[in-house]
Amino acid sequence: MSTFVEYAISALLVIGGAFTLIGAIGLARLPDFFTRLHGPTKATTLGVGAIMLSSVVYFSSAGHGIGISEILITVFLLMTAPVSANMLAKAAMHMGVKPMENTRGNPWEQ
Amino acid sequence: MMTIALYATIAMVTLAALLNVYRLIKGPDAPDRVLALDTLYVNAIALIILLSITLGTRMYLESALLLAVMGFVGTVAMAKYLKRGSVIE
Amino acid sequence: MELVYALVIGALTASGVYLLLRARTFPVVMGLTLLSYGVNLFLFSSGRLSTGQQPIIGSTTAYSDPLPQALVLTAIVIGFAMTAFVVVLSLRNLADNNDDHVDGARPESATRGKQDEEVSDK
Amino acid sequence: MSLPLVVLLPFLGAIAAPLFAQGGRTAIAIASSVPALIALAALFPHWETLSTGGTVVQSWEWLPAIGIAFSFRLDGLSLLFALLILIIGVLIILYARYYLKPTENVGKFYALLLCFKGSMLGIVLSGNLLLMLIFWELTSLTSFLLISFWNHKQDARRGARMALAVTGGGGLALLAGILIIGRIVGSYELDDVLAAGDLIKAHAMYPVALTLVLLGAFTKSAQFPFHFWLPHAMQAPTPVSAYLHSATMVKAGIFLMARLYPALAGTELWFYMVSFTGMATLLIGAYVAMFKHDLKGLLAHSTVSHLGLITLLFGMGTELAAVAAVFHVINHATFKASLFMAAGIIDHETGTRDMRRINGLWRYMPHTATLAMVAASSMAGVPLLNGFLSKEMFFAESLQLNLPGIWAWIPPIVATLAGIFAVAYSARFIHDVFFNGKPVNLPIYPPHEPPRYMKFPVEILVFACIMVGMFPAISVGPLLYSAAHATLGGAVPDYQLAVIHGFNLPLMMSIAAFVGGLIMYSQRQRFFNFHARFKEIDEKAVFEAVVSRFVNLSNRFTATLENGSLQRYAMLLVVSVIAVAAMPLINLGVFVGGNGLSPVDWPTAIAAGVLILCAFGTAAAHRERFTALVLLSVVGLIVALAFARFSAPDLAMTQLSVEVVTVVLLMLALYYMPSWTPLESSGARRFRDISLSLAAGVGMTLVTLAMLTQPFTSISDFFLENSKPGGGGTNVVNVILVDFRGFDTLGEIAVLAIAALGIYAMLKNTALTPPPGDGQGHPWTRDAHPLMLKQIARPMLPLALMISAYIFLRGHNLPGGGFIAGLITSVALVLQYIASGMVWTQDRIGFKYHNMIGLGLLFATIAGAGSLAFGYPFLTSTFDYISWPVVGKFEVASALVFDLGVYLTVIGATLLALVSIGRLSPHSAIKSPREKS
Amino acid sequence: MTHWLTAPILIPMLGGILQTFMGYAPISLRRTLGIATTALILASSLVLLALADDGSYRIYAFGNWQPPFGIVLVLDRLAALMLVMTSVLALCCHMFSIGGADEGNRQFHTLFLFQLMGLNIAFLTGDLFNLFVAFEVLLIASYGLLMHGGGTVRTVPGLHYVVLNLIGSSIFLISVGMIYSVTGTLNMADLAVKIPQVTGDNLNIVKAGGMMLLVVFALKAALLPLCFWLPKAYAKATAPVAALFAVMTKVGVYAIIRVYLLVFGNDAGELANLGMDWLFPLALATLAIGVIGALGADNLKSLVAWQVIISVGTLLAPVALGSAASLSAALFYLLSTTWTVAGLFLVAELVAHQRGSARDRIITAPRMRNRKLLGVLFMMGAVAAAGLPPLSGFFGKVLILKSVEPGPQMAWLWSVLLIGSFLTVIAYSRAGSIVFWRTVDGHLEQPEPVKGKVTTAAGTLIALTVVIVALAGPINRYTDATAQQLLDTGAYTEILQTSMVGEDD
Amino acid sequence: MLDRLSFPQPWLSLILFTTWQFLSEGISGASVVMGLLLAWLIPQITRGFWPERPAFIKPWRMPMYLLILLWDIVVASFSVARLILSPRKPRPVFVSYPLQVEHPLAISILASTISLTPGTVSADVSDDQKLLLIHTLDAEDDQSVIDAIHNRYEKPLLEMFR
Ligand code: NA
Ligand code: NA
Repeated sequence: MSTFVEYAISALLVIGGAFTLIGAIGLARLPDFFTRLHGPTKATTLGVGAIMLSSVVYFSSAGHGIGISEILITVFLLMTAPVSANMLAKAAMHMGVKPMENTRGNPWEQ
Repeated sequence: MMTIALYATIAMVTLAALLNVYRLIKGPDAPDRVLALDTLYVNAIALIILLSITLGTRMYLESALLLAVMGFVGTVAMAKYLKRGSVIE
Repeated sequence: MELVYALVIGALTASGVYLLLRARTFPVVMGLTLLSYGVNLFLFSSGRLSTGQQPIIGSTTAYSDPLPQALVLTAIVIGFAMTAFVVVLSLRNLADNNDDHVDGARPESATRGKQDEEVSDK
Repeated sequence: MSLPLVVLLPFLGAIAAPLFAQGGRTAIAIASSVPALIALAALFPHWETLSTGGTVVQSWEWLPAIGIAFSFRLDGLSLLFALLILIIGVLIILYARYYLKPTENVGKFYALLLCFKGSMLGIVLSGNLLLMLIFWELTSLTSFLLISFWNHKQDARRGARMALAVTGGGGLALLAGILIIGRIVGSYELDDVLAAGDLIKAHAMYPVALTLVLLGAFTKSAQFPFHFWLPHAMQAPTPVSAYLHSATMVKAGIFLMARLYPALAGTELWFYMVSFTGMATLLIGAYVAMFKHDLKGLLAHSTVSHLGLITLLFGMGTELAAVAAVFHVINHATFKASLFMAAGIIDHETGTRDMRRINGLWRYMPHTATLAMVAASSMAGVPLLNGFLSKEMFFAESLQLNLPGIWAWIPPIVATLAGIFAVAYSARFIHDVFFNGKPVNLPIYPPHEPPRYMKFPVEILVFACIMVGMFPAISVGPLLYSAAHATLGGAVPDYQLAVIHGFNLPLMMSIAAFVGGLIMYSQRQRFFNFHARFKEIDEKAVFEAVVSRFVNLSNRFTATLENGSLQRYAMLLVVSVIAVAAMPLINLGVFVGGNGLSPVDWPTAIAAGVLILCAFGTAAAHRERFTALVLLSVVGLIVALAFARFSAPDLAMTQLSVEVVTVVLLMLALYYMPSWTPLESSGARRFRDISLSLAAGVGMTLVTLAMLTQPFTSISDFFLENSKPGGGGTNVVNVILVDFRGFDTLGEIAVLAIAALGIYAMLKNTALTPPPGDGQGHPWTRDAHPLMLKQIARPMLPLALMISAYIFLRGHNLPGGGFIAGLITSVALVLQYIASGMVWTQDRIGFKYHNMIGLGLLFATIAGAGSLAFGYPFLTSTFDYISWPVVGKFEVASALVFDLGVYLTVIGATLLALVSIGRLSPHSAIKSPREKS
Repeated sequence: MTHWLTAPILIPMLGGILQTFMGYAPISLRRTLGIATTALILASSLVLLALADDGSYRIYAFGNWQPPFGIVLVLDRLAALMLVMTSVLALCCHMFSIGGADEGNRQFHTLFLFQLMGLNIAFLTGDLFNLFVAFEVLLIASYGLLMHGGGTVRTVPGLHYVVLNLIGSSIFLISVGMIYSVTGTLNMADLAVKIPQVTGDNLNIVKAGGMMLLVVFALKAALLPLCFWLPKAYAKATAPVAALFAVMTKVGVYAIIRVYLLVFGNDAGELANLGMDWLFPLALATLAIGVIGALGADNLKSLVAWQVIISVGTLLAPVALGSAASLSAALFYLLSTTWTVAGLFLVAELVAHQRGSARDRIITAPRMRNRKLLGVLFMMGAVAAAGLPPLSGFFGKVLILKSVEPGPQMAWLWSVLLIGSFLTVIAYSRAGSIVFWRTVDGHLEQPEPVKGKVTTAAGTLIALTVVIVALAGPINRYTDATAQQLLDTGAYTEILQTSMVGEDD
Repeated sequence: MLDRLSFPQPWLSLILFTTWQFLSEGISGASVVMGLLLAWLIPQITRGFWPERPAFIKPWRMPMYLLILLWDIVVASFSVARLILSPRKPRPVFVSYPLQVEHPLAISILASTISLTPGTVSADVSDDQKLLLIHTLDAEDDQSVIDAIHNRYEKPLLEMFR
């Protein structure tokens, strides 16, 4: 494994880890449900995507061939995260979860 | 180098998972919990990938694929339950 | 590691048993599920714990004990079938007795909401 | 062959008799008499042997393991009883011909009577104690049915049950006694037992055996304190009372004492137990008989008294007393049977048995009156009648008892006292019924003589009373001798059968009894007044009260234990497990075994911590159901991760897929359930449950820890070595599932299939009303099938199918396989249901889940059965690498077909279960208003 | 390796599969095929009985894998006896069910046949984990059957039954894990070889596992204090199901006999006769509780359900004693009591059918139809159940009484058994006299008269009690031989040396 | 009948076939055969689930769209990360976005795109599919959000789906 590959993998890993963590921090500290929804849909998805990429690089460089699984997972996450978010937002609006005070506009009646 | 990065990443993802658990337990509303669970699934995918890299084996990647599928279906089902009651009707 | 693992099984058993002893079907079902998690982990570990020794020939140098894994796989599927059945039975119970108490409708449940009332052991 | 024939004939008759019921009462009576007549003829040839003290034994092996044999034995004693049973039996049949009304179920009556007769003959002719016991209990059962012949009468039913309880129960004691005797002797054959008297009496178990046997005898023969059933058995039709309760069944206990006399008698224990019981019975029966206004009641208590007399005689233990006892058996049978029949005639003709109403019958039925008076005189002990003879012998023997000091006076005094009562109640029977003024308010008036042949049996018996009374030596001498010989097991003492033995002390006692009895009767009103001061105990009511008290107690006891509380039952189960596992676990020397602990990594520890937190959280939050469910999901997720962490990729995948299906299932159910559990358990209850749970948890922790740290070898090396060469796959877990232990898997998919079919069936007609909104009162949204979800669900189906195919095909060599593939497909289909609804999806799925389940099971079975054709056992797998042009080399394994069966079953079962629940939803058939077609 | 061993498993399996496809076929076809399948099972069981009677062990190694590695079926006398007992019972129950009890659920015959499959696997398997699977198969089918017939009365008892058995299954798995974690094997013969060699702390682990397994079997067998779920569950089940359930507790008894005589038997070293000192008093207490329950029963089915518990106590007491004589006696009694109790369940159902709203409750009601026939059947069943002569129950009890050696155990067993019989007689005579004789004036809406096949089924089971008496000699010789075979564990472990197909001997 | 044997979803079949070749670790005869089989079989099985043919007019524009999207996701993540980590309180807003695309698939793609890109999550689609409710994490005014989405994403989609 070349040093460059190793650097690339390391970078991807750390970036992935960082984004995953940031997504989680968002989930933990943002003030209301609707704002919290943003962290996982974006940061976490990207973070895991980066880790996937590092895995693809790692295993292909280790001679295991290009892993389709990781790519499938990433595509899958990108496809599903908005739907999950949409469904959860609908659920929250239905349940009358209050947005934070300074939110402009209103959630719809469900 | 890579080992350090790997361990750092594992630490970050684990921490992320802990934060998710915090949200999951704290709530306050059901959608928060489901969201946290969904995120936890995604974190778990990351952990499985990291485990695979650590072990140098691809034997666990399909588990990660399944995590993605199952996490999604679970979240959708829960969300639907919350707003509609009947998941399958 | 073994201690951590053992504590996990203990916790699963304890919480499972506690829920089994509840008076409503839903907690009981959850208790059964928790208990079966504990049981599956226990049965699994009867072949001892190992890391990265998946019993796939050629994928590694040493292999963990595959037999408990096969047993647990069977146990998981059977457990699922049983859980499904008991869940549906709970629904039948609810439908027949208009109550989700494990002992069916009880006269006391008319006064539901009265807290700290011993319902099932009279 | 003749002896078993004698026993068998009545039973055959019982089968045949009802066939003659069509022909009227006469026909059936004749038919019913035939077996007895044949039996008498069959017994006759043996007389020569018996008259010289010989025995006839006819025996066939039956169950040597139990020690029971078809062994029949005829000696003087059994002959005597057999004759009583057969002759009186025939007379009873004749009598019953007139007694029963044509409208009654005559066929049943005669059948039962014959069954009883057969059982009775069985008792007396058995040469094996266990065989005898069988007949013994059969008499209890048949008498139960006979007493309750008029089962529409409450008294009859109760009397019958009481009789059954007492005599049947006594039979069980007798069984125990016999088993002990058998164990001591090593055989149940009478010959062996009778020969082993000394052995038995010297054995440590003798007191127990004796007590148990006597319990059997006393209950059957209505000895105090078990006498109470007999008077109440008088609810039976009179022929039954006459037969069972005077001549035969109650004599079975007496017979038993006589039969086992050589084996058991002659000890102090025997003396005290038997004679005192007899004495008490003699006195109590005689006393109570005096005060009965019911004709049959008087006779019944008199019977009790006479049975006591006979028992007392046996208890005395002298040889002469035994002879007297046997003699009195004959005499009592004759006069008491005739008295019962006379009472039956009176009842029949007047419509009542109440002596306060029946008076002066002499005028209406002099013939019957004469017969009854002779028989009653015999009962009273009037000279020249047979009752006198045996009573004299009894008085004589009562004087011979070697009791110390003043105690020696007690037997003669009791005997005389009982004699006084006997004379008094006999006098009452004669005077109060046939004289004493005019009848009072008789239901049937005026009474007249019964049909001619109804009296015939009475005449025969009364004739016998007189003949024996006047010419004892000629009439009954040989029979008595042979019976006494058999009873005593050899030497018969010198005794004289004379009408009168001269003026001696026994005669004085007789005279005293006679005078005293007449005085007592003349002063009867005083005695009645005296007796009336005591509250009469209605034994039947007491018995019923005791039984119903028992029933109520049992009822309450069981209601307390079996209180219908699952919590209770589950608690008992948990406690049982903790209790049995605690001992070995406490004994664990070290908690950490030889292998020690391996190091912990932080992510695992944290995951474990989260799991523990969420597990406890689920328990703590269980009342808030959805929250608990989310926490439960976290637990499931971490369990899956744990499987991956500890080298089990197949398990991780299975767990993940099952987990999500389970959660969907739970939410499907939760829809209809309250979303919140009320707080129902008291603090104490929760404390108890928490303690139990913690005990269980700590126990499991200790076991796991000990287990994980012990060194270990298993059979698994075989699997690792043979997986590839023998099973054709590198995924050992999969090869175990489809090959090494494929049979487990077959069972497991059967479980899945049955569960789904059961669920389907269970929900078929279930109606559930879901709540209109969620727990906080929000009505459900109308948006059943959100647009985005629907749009993403569709492309996911082909994608998931491909992943399933991938997971399925690689399963034999890499993590995966039929289960996981099946679950992925199922989940993809579930997503369609969630996104687009039942109707939409169902329309597009072109198969029935039932058939899919069947097909899956069939595939698996056929794949397993394929090897049978090649002579290999079921489930023997085969695989080969086939090389095709262009395509190249690839593996074909029969196990893959098996796995395909698994795959199909999993899909069919999972979806059938989920869809069955989904179908309950009121919306399932209705399209949401937001739905675009 | 004869393929006959798989017949009692594969026949119901294929029959059950066939039935799943036939959900919408005419009921007459389903019935015919169902009965035919059950009859075939009986036929194959009889073949196995004939095979087993030579006293040898026959094994069938699935997949041609040498034990202890693969799963084996083991046929011995005990297994054959259980198979025949069950299939005779099943045929009668199945006959009864086609009188109409199978309607209202298209899956009845499927569930019924799968239940038989589970039972037969349990009797034949020589593998501890496969025994678990067999239990699950028969349990899940029994859950389905228990709930069969709709109505609300059986839901709660059914729920209790299911939940308790699910807990039981968990305990079973824990026990298997504990035993495997020490011995590294699942084959019972192999366990019998390895358990005596266990030492140290492993001994305690196996001991705890073994005791927990005993609790599981005790739960299935309905031993005190784990018996209270049974009466209501059985009393509320549809008659043919309840009758078939007569064998369910016997599976627990069978498992105790099989596992505890073989694996923890006399030769098990430190673990010899594990748990048997607990079993004896508990069995007697169970008997006592059963009698009390029977006395307090307020309907015939409850009465019979408590009789099931009485039988369990009566059976397990001699099993706990473990001598050849007591085992033989227990097996003889097992045969008798199973059929009798099942017959009584069916009779109770027939009675209930004839008595309008009074059903089978022990209360006064207008005179029923078919009183004579039903009364005779009930009485015979009661006599057999109470252990009175001349029916088979008596011989079973005498054998049990005789088998115990003098001493305190004998005193206890005799007292409890005999006093129990006495009270049972009272219970039955009371119930029978009220139900059959104590009538009030009144009009019953006349139900359809009892059908021939239904009566035949019930009558056959009751009549079997006479057949047992007639064949008592041969049966007793068989049970004696079975007991001898059971105690000779060395012979059982030789199955590990069986050669596979294609191997040289 | 012939229709029964055809490839009802050629695009789907192509995707499936290609994916299969990746999944099977190297192209071989066996993987091609199997891939063809699946590419035929799966669309056959699932044909009922695609009631209407997707109304793609210009599918070749899709890759470009996806590339833009991928880039935006990366950017989005950074901006969201900054927001999450900054102590400043966000200024969230619910925006009702007037939809011009009509095809349900197009709406879904747009909604997904919005969710994956900077600071916006599609919360709901109105019953009549004319409005999209967007929750914006931090925005000055509604109109800028609407314009940005319309120009960057909806326009290309409008061209693809018509
Ligand atoms: Na009078
Ligand atoms: Na966005």
